Amino acid sequence: MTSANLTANLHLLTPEFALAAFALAIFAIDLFLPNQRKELLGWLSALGLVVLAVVSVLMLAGEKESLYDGLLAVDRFSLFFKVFFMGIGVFIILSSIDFVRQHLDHPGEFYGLLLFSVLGMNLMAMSRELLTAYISLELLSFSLYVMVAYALGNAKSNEGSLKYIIIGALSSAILLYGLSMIYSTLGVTKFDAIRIALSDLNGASPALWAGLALLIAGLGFKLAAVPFHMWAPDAYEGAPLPVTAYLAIASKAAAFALVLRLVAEAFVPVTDRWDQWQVIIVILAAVSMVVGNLVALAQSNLKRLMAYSSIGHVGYILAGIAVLAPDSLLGANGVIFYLVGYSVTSMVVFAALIAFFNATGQEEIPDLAGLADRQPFLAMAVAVGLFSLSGLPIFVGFTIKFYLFTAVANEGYLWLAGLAILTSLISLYYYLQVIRQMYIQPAPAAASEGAEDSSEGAADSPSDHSQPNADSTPEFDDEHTHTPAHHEPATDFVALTRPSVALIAVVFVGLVATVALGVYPAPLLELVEGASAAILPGG
Amino acid sequence: MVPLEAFQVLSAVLFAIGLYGVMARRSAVLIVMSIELMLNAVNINLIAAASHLDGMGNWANFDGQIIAIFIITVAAAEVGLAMAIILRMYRNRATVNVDEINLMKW
Amino acid sequence: MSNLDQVALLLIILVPLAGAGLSMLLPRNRPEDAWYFAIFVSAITLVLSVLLFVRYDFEAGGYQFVRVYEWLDAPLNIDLYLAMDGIAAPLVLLNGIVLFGAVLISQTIKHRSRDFFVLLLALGSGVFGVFVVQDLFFLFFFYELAVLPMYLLIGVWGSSTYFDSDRQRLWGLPIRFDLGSYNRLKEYGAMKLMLVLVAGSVLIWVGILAMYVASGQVAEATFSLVDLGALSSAGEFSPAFQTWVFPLFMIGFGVLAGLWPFHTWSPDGHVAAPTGVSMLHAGVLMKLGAFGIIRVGMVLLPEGAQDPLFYAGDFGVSWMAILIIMGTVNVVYGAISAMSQRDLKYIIGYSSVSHMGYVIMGIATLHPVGLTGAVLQMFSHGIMTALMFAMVGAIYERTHIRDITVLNGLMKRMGFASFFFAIAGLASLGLPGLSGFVAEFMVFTGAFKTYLPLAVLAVVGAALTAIYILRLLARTFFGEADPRWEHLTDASPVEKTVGGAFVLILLFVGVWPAPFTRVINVGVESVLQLF
Amino acid sequence: MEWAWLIPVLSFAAVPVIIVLGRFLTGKVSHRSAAALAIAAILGGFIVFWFVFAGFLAADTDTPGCETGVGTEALTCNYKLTWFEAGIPDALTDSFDRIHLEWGILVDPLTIAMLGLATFVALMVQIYSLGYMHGDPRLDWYYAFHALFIASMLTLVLADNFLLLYIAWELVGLCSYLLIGFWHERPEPREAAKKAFIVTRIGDVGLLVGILLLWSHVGSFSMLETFAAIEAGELSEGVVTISALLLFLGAMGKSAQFPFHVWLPDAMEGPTPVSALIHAATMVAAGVYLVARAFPIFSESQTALYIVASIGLITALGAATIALVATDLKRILAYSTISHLGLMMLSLGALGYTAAIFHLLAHGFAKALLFLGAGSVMHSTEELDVRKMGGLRKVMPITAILFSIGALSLGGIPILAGFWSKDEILIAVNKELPLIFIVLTLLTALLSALYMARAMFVVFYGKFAEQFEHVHDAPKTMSITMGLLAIFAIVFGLVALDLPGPFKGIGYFIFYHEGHGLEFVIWLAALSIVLAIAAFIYGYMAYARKSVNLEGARQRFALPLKVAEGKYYIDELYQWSIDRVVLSFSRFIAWIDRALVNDVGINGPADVTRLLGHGLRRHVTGYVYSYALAMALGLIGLAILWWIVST
Repeated sequence: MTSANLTANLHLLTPEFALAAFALAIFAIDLFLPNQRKELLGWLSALGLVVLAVVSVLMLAGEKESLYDGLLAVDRFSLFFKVFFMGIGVFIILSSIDFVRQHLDHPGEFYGLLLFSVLGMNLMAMSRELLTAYISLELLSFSLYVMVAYALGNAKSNEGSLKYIIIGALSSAILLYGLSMIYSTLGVTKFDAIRIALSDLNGASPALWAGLALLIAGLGFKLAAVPFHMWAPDAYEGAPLPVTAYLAIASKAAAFALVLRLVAEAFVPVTDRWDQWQVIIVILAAVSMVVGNLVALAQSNLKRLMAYSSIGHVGYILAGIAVLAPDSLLGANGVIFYLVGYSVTSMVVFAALIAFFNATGQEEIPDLAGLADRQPFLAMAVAVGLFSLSGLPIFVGFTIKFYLFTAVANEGYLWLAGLAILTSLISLYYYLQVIRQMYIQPAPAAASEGAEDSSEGAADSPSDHSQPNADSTPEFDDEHTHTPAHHEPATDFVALTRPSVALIAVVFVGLVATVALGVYPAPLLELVEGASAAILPGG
Repeated sequence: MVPLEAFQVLSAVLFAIGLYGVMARRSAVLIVMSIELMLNAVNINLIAAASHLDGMGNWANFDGQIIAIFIITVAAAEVGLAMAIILRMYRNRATVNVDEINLMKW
Repeated sequence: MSNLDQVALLLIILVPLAGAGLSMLLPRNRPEDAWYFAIFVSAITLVLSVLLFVRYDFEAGGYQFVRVYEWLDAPLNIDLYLAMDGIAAPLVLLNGIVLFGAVLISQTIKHRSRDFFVLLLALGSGVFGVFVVQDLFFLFFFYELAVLPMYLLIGVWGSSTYFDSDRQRLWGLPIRFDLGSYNRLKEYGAMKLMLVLVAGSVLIWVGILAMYVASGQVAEATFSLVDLGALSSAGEFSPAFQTWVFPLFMIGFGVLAGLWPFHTWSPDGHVAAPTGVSMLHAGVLMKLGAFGIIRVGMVLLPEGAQDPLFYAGDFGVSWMAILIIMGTVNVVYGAISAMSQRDLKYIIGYSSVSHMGYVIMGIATLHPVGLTGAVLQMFSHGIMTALMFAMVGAIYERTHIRDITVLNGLMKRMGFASFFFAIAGLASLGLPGLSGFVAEFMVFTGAFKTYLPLAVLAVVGAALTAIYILRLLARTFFGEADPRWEHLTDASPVEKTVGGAFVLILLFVGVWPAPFTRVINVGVESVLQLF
Repeated sequence: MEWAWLIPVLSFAAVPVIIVLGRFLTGKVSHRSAAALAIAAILGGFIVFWFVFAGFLAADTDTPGCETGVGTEALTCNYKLTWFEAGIPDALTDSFDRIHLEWGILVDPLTIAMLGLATFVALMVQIYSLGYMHGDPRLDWYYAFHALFIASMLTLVLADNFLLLYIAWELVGLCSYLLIGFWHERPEPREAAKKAFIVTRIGDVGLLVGILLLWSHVGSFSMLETFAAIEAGELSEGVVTISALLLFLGAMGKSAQFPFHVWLPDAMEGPTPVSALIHAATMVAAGVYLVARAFPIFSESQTALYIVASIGLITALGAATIALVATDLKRILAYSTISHLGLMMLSLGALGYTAAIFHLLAHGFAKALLFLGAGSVMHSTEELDVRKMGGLRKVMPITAILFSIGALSLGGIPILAGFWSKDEILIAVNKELPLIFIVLTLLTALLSALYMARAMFVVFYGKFAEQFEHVHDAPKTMSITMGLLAIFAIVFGLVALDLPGPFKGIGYFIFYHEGHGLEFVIWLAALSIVLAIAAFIYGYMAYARKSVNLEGARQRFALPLKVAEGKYYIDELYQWSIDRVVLSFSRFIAWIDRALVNDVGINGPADVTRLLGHGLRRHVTGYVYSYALAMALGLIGLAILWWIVST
């Protein structure tokens, strides 16, 4: 190992440095803004992320460098994910502005933490060494722990965060223990060095198996793969909705970016000698899709439903990870494409749910009853999103599933693809239950609406209480005073307030992307192919 | 010189004790402490490995020590964060007993 | 005109899809606008489908109007490969007709009518797509697209059915079994329909992946039906492989074709659906399943279809033999079930199950005449059942009753509706001179040459059809004018138009089927060359 | 002769015109135009028939399209037109891979005879209906159905291939359904129509199966080709027998042979002219026609002939006994029809081809006359129960005379048509079948004369029933048509004689194998004459003069009488089996479908999945330490798995 110039090409990290500085700047600006102007921080953060994304593309397009003697990689893979994460960041910020104003304190830190977590994700996509990976992962996780707990007075939020951090810390211990075992048997922690060590290895020792098992378990937590998934429903349910969205979309994608690079650079090239990792991941994938989708059947809380459903989706993506192959880009393409498609679709669903929550303060499935009459656009968005998640055309959900499952089948795991398709069928059932509430069930009459609001307020902590009504329009309040009391109100429902422009924009862009990527994914797939070619030798 | 296996066994035992603590303790604070124990097990493992890597007990590879230092730092931050959240829990619910912290389940 | 030929197939998919998209821009509060616009769009597709059918050159045969649009290049190699053959041509025409009819009949949809037509048009687009694509990916894409809108269409605009307790003697013995009071909620019907159909498509999907993987082992992996077909005829797929993949397609598509015992979604779904949707669904959508068995299963896996799995005596039992047995069960079982139904729509629903049995039988005969009959039966049954649902819808709209023990003497008040229904009923019991006879007769012919005992059973099934159809006609339409129906009005002009047009089509096909058979023949011939 | 297709097509063409006109015209105008169109169409057909007849008599084997028939020396002319094809057009492998369907007509003596009968009776009935159906609100539909009915019947007799025959056959069934149930406001006609359609449909299953069976061995639907193949011995004897019996099944349905006869008496619920048409010339004749048409098939199988004869005899005898005790005038006639159809079948089974067709024609004219007479009575008195009638000749003399002619003719009184044809049947039966057959046939003939005498004397003679004081005789349209039919009923029998000219007598015109002249067996003829006259005399004594007391006989034969009055309880048996067996079975299947196939087979997996989900969700306990435990277990599991995989 020759000593390298550790500061060479440092300029390639400009976006990361800038992002860190920008996050700090947000903290600073927060101090100077009056309370009613805190919204500006959100817009500013979003704008900053957009600028940084553009800068990254302009600066880094075509680069393929290793920094810090191979700790970080600047290549098409990391660039792709960088832009992707910043994009998610922008959308999450835009959809949380209203929510934060209505429901959360300390907006400045919220946006700042969010920016830091984006930084963590970017680094995860770049890192090519276990410790670096761990530290970027913790940067993301710490931000998330706080964000999950952000609804200060809300017991659920608090509880979710507590469980999240305890299990998170435990899993870091496990991950690190695995790292130490690998280090003690192979003596290296860089991905490509692990690859070389593995290919030279004659018979792996139990310590190495244990180390790799621990490593995968530690990452499994981050992915929320069964059996390391149990924190997910609680954290999702407890977290404020935008944070739930963020957990479901971004943190998962980042973890997968990390796993992708790890598996592709360290394990895949030695598959012909050493393919046990495939079996492990296949098992995790199979169990995840089955358990996630089955348990989701029994849920009544929207966030929890999405949590379990995301566990199911993790199973699908893990199946894609398992079939990464040295000579074919199909698997890697499938995984990345799936991540993008899944994120876009989830973004639509979550943004619409945030808008719904902003207007009503409700998040149980039956609360959605009659949404198609009360706010048709949101209902349509949720329906499209859920159809897409269940893998029906013309939405992106179908295309990504088809692509990914083809990749899985193509590597000889037809049964796994079959299982994935079957569990997609199960998922259709619970997604349809939600759609049924929105489109088929009649909207609640005005009277019961009010009753539900107050009962929920009583159960919740004071900070959440009566928040939704504070923002409601006059006619919304009017409905509370006179109470028509029959049970099949075809026309007699309470129309919801129109969501804010930012939310509508997010939903609309998401919808367009959902359909466009479902119908014509070729341009995106070209980019995806570039990204996967950067991490796979065969590409 | 002490063989590497000895350190590894020590580390494994320590890790197992920590893991047991996480599962057996009911106080959130003690659980966090148990996790710290596990992290220390990792550190022992790392440093021992670093010192044995060339087979002679020489300080040939510094990575292990560096990693350990990082872990200590991160663990400190983690504990701080965890304590803050536990504190918040105490304020909200007046308990840190994880048996009582199950509003959300199934 | 030749320019139109170039893009006609693309247009016929895109026009309804674009129509669906544009409909969303219409104002919500003016239901008529959505209807007019949907009429406009479906009229275009009707014209296109007629044009395609007429311009299909049956002397040249093969695939025509071929256009290939690149969609994804390597490694998946998916193209939007459009082409129409003699089997697809009448079905495209059928969909054009029924879609137009369904849109017209849906005049009465006022609640969220815009959404309704968006979904209906999307459904139509999916059906057209399945018929004219030559790529497994897109075939599946459009197949799912055709299924997707059904949930909402039934769930939102459908109706639930409630059954009173109905204690019956069994075999005339002093044992009574209580059918109990039970409900068939529209939510249930919609959910079951959706889940069962998608469960079928699970099998199809697995089959498609298996084909892809298998093709990758001998050549460049592909989803193209054309390339896969070439590989198949070159004998690149081993018989063992074909034997296990064929049932995936057979059952998977069979579910949508109402194959027994996976048929129960069909009566419940049809009953719950609003009129226009029942028409499209029973009329066209069920044909997708049968079409899929031919286009995918038989073309790609001929050996899997006909190689014996095991021997019963001297008779080698192949998947096709199993299929024809199931089809025969469909025919007889559907007819017998229909006999004891009281709900008008359930009778038609079970009769659809029974009639799809003829289609399945015709396919499974692997006989040129039988297969031609099957395709013609798809067309004939599509028109006939759509007409029946349209008229039942008209009756239900006015009476809000579908129980044939309650309805009576409707002929007096609703002459036109009754007349149209009666004609459709007669077509369904295989009366010569109407389309049903020609098709069923050809199926019988094919079956007689191949599976004689089953063919006899199928003929008996046709006689059973007469029993329940006549019972229905006698109870519901004939008889004294009842004062309860004094207020009823006869079919509206729109309903008369649809009914009259459909009756004329039934008559035309019944009297002069040559324009259809000569087109179907060439398609069937090329399929059967593989066997 | 090629223009014979015009005969049905004229009437077919009238149907849509009548229906469409009926939508645009109203009231009387539409009725008149409908009647005019239908009558004009059938009149046109009748005229064309004479041209065809003349053309046929003039034709020989040199005439285009004509040649000597299969299995017979009779001239057979065939003209056809492609309808459609299916299957592989070039038929590379063998001809079973395709079907080639044709609109074709076959003109031979049998066809000519049937054409004549059908067009004439239909014409008479339609004119008669002008009076009988006067004022019915749906007269336009009535005439449309009528036209369709007769058109289908004419197509049936003209068809040159089995498929076309089947098509027409089914259309005849449909029209009978529509016409029997024409007064659908009342439940009885509705039920009767349904019964007629379904019962005949059951027979049709046999017919269709038979046709397809023949096709699957011959490769063609053409009758001539099929007959040629059978004559050439290409089909095994078993196949010939089975297909003959299957065809006969269809014939049994249409011709109301036991046990499919039940629909026919009920069919009396239709308008009386319809009954006349169905029973005399069209529907029921179709079965006999079919057997005659397919005679080359039947004649190849002794078994089939034997069964045909037996069924015919059973039907004839059974129906005759019921007719003797029936009380409804139309039902007496209905059972008489069944009985005579049985005789025709018997005759065919006894190789009495000529006799059967001759009897078909003779019976057709007489029975049409009788039905129209009964219709006239009913039209005037609105009463059908013979027990309430008596001496009606006083108020309706024309009807009485005409009805009597019909009854005497059918009863087999010499010189009248029925005598000649019945005589031929007796000769055939005597020649071909065992002794028991001829004995029972003679018994049937006796009964036949007896019930005709009963009907005639009870209604028109004897003590006048006072309540019919103000009843008038039939209107002109009705009496003229009846008169014309009566002429035929009287003189038609004379065609049995050897005549000069191109038409040498029926034996040289309609025959199987070869023509023959009048046959006459003195003892048989004498016996039948004696029986017939004795029956009528006895009838006069018992029913008109009441000089014979029937009470004693009634009491002595109480049980057989009851059974006969109960129509041998066959209807009840059917009713029971439909209610208790078929419908129960159907309900059972429906229940299976719901409870087993759906609720268990389809809902079951869904419920299991849902339950699984509800059970599985418990594993997320909400306690953070159990999450840690799960992680630890998962970890150990992974390690073990890894170890297993790598060793």
